[in-house]
Amino acid sequence: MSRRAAFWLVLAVVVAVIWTFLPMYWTVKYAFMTKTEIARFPPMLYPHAPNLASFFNIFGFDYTADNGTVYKASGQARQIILGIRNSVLVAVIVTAVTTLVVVPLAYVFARLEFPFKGKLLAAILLSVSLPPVSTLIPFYTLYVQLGLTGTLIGLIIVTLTITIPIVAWMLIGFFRNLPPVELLARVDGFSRFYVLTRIIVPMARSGILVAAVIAFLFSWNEYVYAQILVTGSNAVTLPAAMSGFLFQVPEPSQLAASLLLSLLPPFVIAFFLQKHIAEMHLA
Amino acid sequence: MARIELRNIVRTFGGQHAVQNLDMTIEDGELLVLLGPSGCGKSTTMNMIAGLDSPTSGQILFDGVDVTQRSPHERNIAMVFQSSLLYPHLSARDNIYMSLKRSGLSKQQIEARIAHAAETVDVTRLLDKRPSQLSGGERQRVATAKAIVREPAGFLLDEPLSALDAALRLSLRAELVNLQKRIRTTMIFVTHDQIEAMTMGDRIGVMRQGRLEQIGTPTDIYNRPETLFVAGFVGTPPMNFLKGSLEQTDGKLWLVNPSIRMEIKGEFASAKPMKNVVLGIRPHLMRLSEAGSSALPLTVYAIEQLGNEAIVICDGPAGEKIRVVTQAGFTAPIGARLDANFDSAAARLYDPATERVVATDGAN
Amino acid sequence: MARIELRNIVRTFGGQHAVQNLDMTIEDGELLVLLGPSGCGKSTTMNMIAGLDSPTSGQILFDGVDVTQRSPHERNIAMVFQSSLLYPHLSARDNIYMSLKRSGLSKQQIEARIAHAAETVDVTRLLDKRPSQLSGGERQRVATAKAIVREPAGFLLDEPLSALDAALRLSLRAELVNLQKRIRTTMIFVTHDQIEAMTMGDRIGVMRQGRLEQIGTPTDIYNRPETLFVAGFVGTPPMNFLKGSLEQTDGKLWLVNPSIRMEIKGEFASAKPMKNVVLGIRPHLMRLSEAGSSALPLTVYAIEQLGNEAIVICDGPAGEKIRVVTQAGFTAPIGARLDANFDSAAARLYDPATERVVATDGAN
Amino acid sequence: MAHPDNSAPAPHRRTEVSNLSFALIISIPVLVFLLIVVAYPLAYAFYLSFNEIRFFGGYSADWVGLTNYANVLYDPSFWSSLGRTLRFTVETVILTLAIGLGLALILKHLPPGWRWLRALIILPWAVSPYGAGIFFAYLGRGQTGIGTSVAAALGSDQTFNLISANFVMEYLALGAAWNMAPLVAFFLLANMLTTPPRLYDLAKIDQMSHFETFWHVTLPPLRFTIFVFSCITTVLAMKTFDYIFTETQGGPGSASAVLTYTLYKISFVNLDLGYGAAMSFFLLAVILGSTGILYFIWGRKEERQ
Amino acid sequence: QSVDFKPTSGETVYFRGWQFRTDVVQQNVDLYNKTFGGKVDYATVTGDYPAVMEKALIANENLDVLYANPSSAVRYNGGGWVLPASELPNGEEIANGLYPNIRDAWSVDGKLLGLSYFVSTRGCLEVFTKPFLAAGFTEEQLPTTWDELYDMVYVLKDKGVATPFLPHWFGEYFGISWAFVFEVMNRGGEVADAKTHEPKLTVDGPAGKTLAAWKKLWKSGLVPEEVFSYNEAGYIDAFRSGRYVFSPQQIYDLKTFNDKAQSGDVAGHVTLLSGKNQSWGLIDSALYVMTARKGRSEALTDDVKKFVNWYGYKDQDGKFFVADRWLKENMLFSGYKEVMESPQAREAVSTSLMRPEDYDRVLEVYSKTPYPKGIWNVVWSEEFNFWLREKLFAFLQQDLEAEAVINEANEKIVELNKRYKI
Ligand SMILES: Nc1ncnc2c1ncn2[C@@H]1O[C@H](COP(=O)(O)OP(=O)(O)OP(=O)(O)O)[C@@H](O)[C@H]1O
Ligand SMILES: Nc1ncnc2c1ncn2[C@@H]1O[C@H](COP(=O)(O)OP(=O)(O)OP(=O)(O)O)[C@@H](O)[C@H]1O
Ligand SMILES: [Mg+2]
Ligand SMILES: [Mg+2]
Repeated sequence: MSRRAAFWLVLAVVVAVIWTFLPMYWTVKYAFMTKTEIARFPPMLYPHAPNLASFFNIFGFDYTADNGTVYKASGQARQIILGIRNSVLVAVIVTAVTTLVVVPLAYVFARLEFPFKGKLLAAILLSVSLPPVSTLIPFYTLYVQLGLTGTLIGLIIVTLTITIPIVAWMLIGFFRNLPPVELLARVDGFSRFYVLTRIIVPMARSGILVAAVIAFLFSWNEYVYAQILVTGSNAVTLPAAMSGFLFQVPEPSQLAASLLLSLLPPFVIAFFLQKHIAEMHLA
Repeated sequence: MARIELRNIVRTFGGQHAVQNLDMTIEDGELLVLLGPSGCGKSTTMNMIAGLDSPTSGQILFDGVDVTQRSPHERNIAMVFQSSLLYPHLSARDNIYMSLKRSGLSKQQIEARIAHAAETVDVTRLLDKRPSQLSGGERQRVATAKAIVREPAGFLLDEPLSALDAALRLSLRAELVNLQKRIRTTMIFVTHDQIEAMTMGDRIGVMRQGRLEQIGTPTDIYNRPETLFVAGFVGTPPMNFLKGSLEQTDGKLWLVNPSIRMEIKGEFASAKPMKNVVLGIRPHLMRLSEAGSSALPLTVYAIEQLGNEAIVICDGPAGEKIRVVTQAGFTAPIGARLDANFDSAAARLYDPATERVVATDGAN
Repeated sequence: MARIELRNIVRTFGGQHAVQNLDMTIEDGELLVLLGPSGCGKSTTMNMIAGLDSPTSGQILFDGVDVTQRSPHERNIAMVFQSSLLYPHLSARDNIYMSLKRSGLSKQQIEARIAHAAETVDVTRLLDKRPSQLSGGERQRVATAKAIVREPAGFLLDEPLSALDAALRLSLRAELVNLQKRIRTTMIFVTHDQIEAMTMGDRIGVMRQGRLEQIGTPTDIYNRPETLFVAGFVGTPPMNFLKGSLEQTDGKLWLVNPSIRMEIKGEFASAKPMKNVVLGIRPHLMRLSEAGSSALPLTVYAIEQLGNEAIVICDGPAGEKIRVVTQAGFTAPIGARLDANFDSAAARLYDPATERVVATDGAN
Repeated sequence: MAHPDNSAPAPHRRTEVSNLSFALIISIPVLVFLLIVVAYPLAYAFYLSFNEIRFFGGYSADWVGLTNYANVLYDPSFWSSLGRTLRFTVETVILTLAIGLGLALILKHLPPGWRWLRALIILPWAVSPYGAGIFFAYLGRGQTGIGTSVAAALGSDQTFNLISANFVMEYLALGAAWNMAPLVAFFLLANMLTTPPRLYDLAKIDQMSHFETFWHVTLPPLRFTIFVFSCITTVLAMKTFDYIFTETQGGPGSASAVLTYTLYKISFVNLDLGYGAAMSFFLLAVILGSTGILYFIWGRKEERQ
Repeated sequence: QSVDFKPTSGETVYFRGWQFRTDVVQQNVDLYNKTFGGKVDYATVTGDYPAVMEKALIANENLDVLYANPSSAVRYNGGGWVLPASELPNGEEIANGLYPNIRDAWSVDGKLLGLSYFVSTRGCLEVFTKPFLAAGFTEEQLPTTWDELYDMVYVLKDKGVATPFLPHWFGEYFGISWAFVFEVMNRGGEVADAKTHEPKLTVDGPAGKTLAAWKKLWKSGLVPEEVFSYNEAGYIDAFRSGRYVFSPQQIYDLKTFNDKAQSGDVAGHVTLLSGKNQSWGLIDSALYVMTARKGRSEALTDDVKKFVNWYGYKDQDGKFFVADRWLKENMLFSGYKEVMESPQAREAVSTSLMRPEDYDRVLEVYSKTPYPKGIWNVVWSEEFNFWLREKLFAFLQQDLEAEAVINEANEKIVELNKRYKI
């Protein structure tokens, strides 16, 4: 790489990193600040005396600062802990199901020509398009009748209706770029199913992993339905539990702490994902 | 091990015919070479036989059974794609292995087969590389190994040797023929290499613009081309053509044009007189002599030295290019006048209107 | 229009040498043909000259200027890739147009050039198709058009004609040479086709396993191959080799082996006696006669009919394969005994230890 | 593309599972699932939209025909909300794609030792929309925001409020793009990595500039993905609710009251379910209409390739 | 004392609340369950609480007891989803224990909708005394009416205080619209008639004066536009930061502002304006509401009543266990006279103030706080509230005529009355 190119790349990376982290940092720093510091004007660029009070509080522990001030445990702790468990459950199940369902679906739409393709695709698109606000109440009524409110299974079902179409749309684009190895595979005597599972899937592994992560994040972050369907139940998810720090009695520091917490699993996943993306270079 | 029949196959792409009314039978165990100019529909035909593409109309039969609707894997075909298509994410070995995955062979057998196929095409030391790390010729050889490792009902090889040097080509050619004869498998082989076509094929099918022009043994195709196109296409350098008319005098048939008048002997002696006719004669059947004699007067345009022989390219009397093969080292100044002689018994006559060979009384 | 010098170029891939100590100069305006077996490093060399790949060590000079570190941009090279690489989303026309984008020509000029280039390679009616809609040969021709539409400092053509039929090949070959001579551009041309190499190249460079074996005019390469490899690689069918020892008697030099004893005449008559030697003789310089005479005794193994000639493949006295070119239609039963004669003045002697030609007193 | 019979439909069916049946086997269960979960509420909403629903003083549903739909058209708050929705959507789509593409290019060019940065860049996508709303609310407000903080660091005592009625939609769009762009970037990156590297060689031989290389080599294989994401981002932007809800609550004033927000008010605050349902069908129509338009002027072109 | 708290149905009582000191609530519930073998299931509902609860009610979800602001409670009642507290066996006694103005606020058609959770004054005028004193004023000079307040704001401005006043103009549903309502009422006006719900805003009355004062304030540039986009957290933080001198805030937030751990600069320096000459703010309260869930067994309904009685009124010892605790720990005032007027109350509250003497001022403000019954004890209250919110923003941002706004507000009320047949 030439010196000039390297300079521009470094500059671009710096800008990208600032762009990525500044908005998060601005709130997440509150996790380490007291209410007083948060309220200080002009706002502080960084916590001058960082403390971990909020992290203790959201898990239900009091925290005594060096100066003796006691930060009381949050009453939301139970919800947060439940929320973490439920969010992990929902996200894992949704991710698994979405990936299983969507990979063949996307493959079919990306690589095969068949009648009604456009129409079927449109039907899927239609379900992506529905704004939750418009069907929330009927939806809720349906769920009450089926006894699905306040249950994880109910939340999983509704989350699938979000992830499946979106991830499908994304994967279609990905599959279209693969080289035409089906020709080869079919001459090698493999059935369509085999071609899909043993040839396309390994080739598209990275794309599929990305898709899985997307499904994970969509369900991990789902909030609108969660707040309607599972708040106030044992099936509460982390986003719903967290929002308690936002409404009614505001706790910016605890909100920031739990937001930071909610970022950790995606962070871990993203970290492992990027290795797979790098692997794609070989193809 | 199948007799492959194509019945009136048509394949159009957006209205344009890539293959037109193709009727062709490849006998069980036969090696058919498909020859034809670029874009004439060879690969399209292969794809349809393999079941990768469906004819717009027409039928494909394997051993008399209509397989037009059947999937590739029901046809049991091994194929080398023109583009040496390989799985990009697999090593050469695994690429070859994919062909055997469904074979039901034991692991050892498979390994032995792969080793043998790799040996045959000389890629043993490349087996662990991925396609992107192979040279063009190496990729082609791996693709070939992938095909020959199987024992299919039919081999379809679409220019499998085009990126190889002469020596390797020679040996692979022999290997392929040997293999085909040994396991008596039907094979269709696309090539643009005349020598390959002549030496390998039990029969040669010459295609042009989606149609089959002529199908026959190499000798037939070379010595008795039925259309002007085949005559001009097969043979390096190609056949020379002279225009003229056929006149009958003294019960003899004469080719007449402003600069020549020669008696037609042999096969065509019994043809009918006609106004326009084209006489074709192979360059190596012509002999050069100094200018001044009675034969075809030529002007030297260029001389190609091929090492073992030389090709003298001349302007004919009517401006047509006439090539004559002569011994290596032959020289003559550009623009020199020469004369050429040939035995009309070795020549062929074509009707320029139909582009087909002129009818004779004798069986043709 | 550049003199291209390669100085001690090395290129390794993961420890393996693809190109080794390559030293080569292509003169300004010269047409160099690169010949060599599959995987010998031709494409790698081309890539490095174009600047697409960097040598592991060594220098590349254009007109004496070191361009090793320069980008392809700055080298002004037109190239046809072995895989007929084209932009998949662009029509043939736009693919060709991309080459001229930076030329600063007016729109009309560009159009005229494209039209002319397309005409030259006969793809005019395909200009609106995309690469995926073209046949293999058509793609290759578009890739060629894309190169010749420019007037670069150098042309690098990596097997640009490999997927074409003989006739088209013939005409394109002529067009390319014509173009190169007309605009006097340096051109490097990779081919595995002997005829192409012989007829087109001002000089031929023969590569083997990443090294340059010999570089010289076609006649030199054909008639005076300096290594066993070149001798065996160039020429179809390849040179025949006889093993033996060189003995000196009566001031004359003899090749001796159990079945033959012949006097060495010509160039090699002044060589030193040596224990092991290989004599090479081209198949078309041998003549067959009935068995019984004094010359080389052979057994017929196979006969290849090529239309204009026949190749008789025989087993030699020591089991080596000996090929003899004879007239078309020659027949003999397989296993028949034949004898072959040749003029030893036309033969070459090689030292099997060094694989190089045997030194003589005369200039070699 | 992939299959030789792409440009012309295969005239015959195969005995093996045909393309169609294979496609149906795979997609029908999914479609049925979606149908049940999505269609029932949709149908119910459709029914509601022709009624006037009352909860107070006892539940009642009076059939009013198309009145609700007609009323929507006469409702100025519908039109102003729609305007904001469109503004937000267009801006979000453009910003998301542009930033996503930019990030993808950066990620692609990272030298091997720096690849871990990819894991960082995707992080904004890990933030839920409502989280993003919180982030950008704190970031933008004069009281707590970056503008004021930086100004103070530079010695000014001015406050800088980024959530102003004048450009709140732009600010929201920026935040939405921040949230969404990494995903786009990753998909584009995945696509870029499947482009044959040799094409870049070809571009070099053609002496293309960086931009031309980008345009002719990098971009074409991305175009379908970009199209897909234009659709997805359009849909998501039009559906956005929680993000705006946490960031501005439709404010300042009603400067960011997009259609979903207005719908929320009608259905959840006013409990005017019939009217809300009718208006939501307008929103649905707008969403489908705009993706439809995208498809017809753009997507079809991409699909043909 | 004859109340029996022991549940008999064996079924679960579902109790849902919003997120405020949920730990305390949980402890209380646990205590009840332990003491009486109850099966009360408590959980917090986060997010847009009234909307979420309304949906649960519409769908007839498992929900027995919930929190509600009076305006929501009135709506729930309008939907027929509420079991009024009057129907408790000791309903009358409970009603009589409340301050009359509060009982009035929580009743519809003579029915008491729920039991006291908390009562507070929102919009009580609080002052950060430091800058005020620094500007050369004494505490005696603190304004006592809205007009005086505005005058003081401009004086402070002239003295170089950049942001003397943080108006109650933030973006929540209890933000700017409430500000208007309480200012009108503090100035002696009324938005709508308490009985007939007829509109009563006048251009030359309190409403006109309020809007005129607002416009002047907005145009003076003393109020940063960002206030419009605050949620409650932002609003509290803004005052807590010490940027502002005056601001209408929750009365119980006096505790927050004077708490060193929560509010650095302002802690110990925040007091409230006296309510001698007028009231400040309005009643912001919440009740425990029982639902009239369909299909619930008689026995369970009884259990619900028993639990609510214990939780929202007196325990087995006749003590206001929950209410006392709220008051002591969080300065949440109660609607029950007995709770508020106890010495423990004074003691508890005084510690949370700038100085103990402020307690009298608190009680003074508290007892006078008005309640906009005309627009809140009516099912369209939230709808009007949202409309008003947007209209007021528009009034400031788009510089609308005060007269037009007042007329439109009146028309809106008339229209809503008509639509809901009131
Ligand atoms: N990227 C790579 N990684 C590893 N090995 C490579 C790579 N590219 C080329 N090689 C090896 O380098 C050698 C030379 O390759 P090159 O492509 O130059 O051959 P070539 O002479 O062009 O052959 P062909 O006539 O078959 O195209 C081959 O053995 C090949 O396997
Ligand atoms: N997918 C397609 N869409 C449109 N035209 C096509 C398509 N595939 C092939 N063609 C056209 O059909 C004709 C026959 O193509 P085919 O590939 O069979 O030629 P070929 O005989 O194999 O030629 P070559 O020797 O150059 O490979 C060509 O003119 C080509 O342009
Ligand atoms: Mg082809
Ligand atoms: Mg090569």
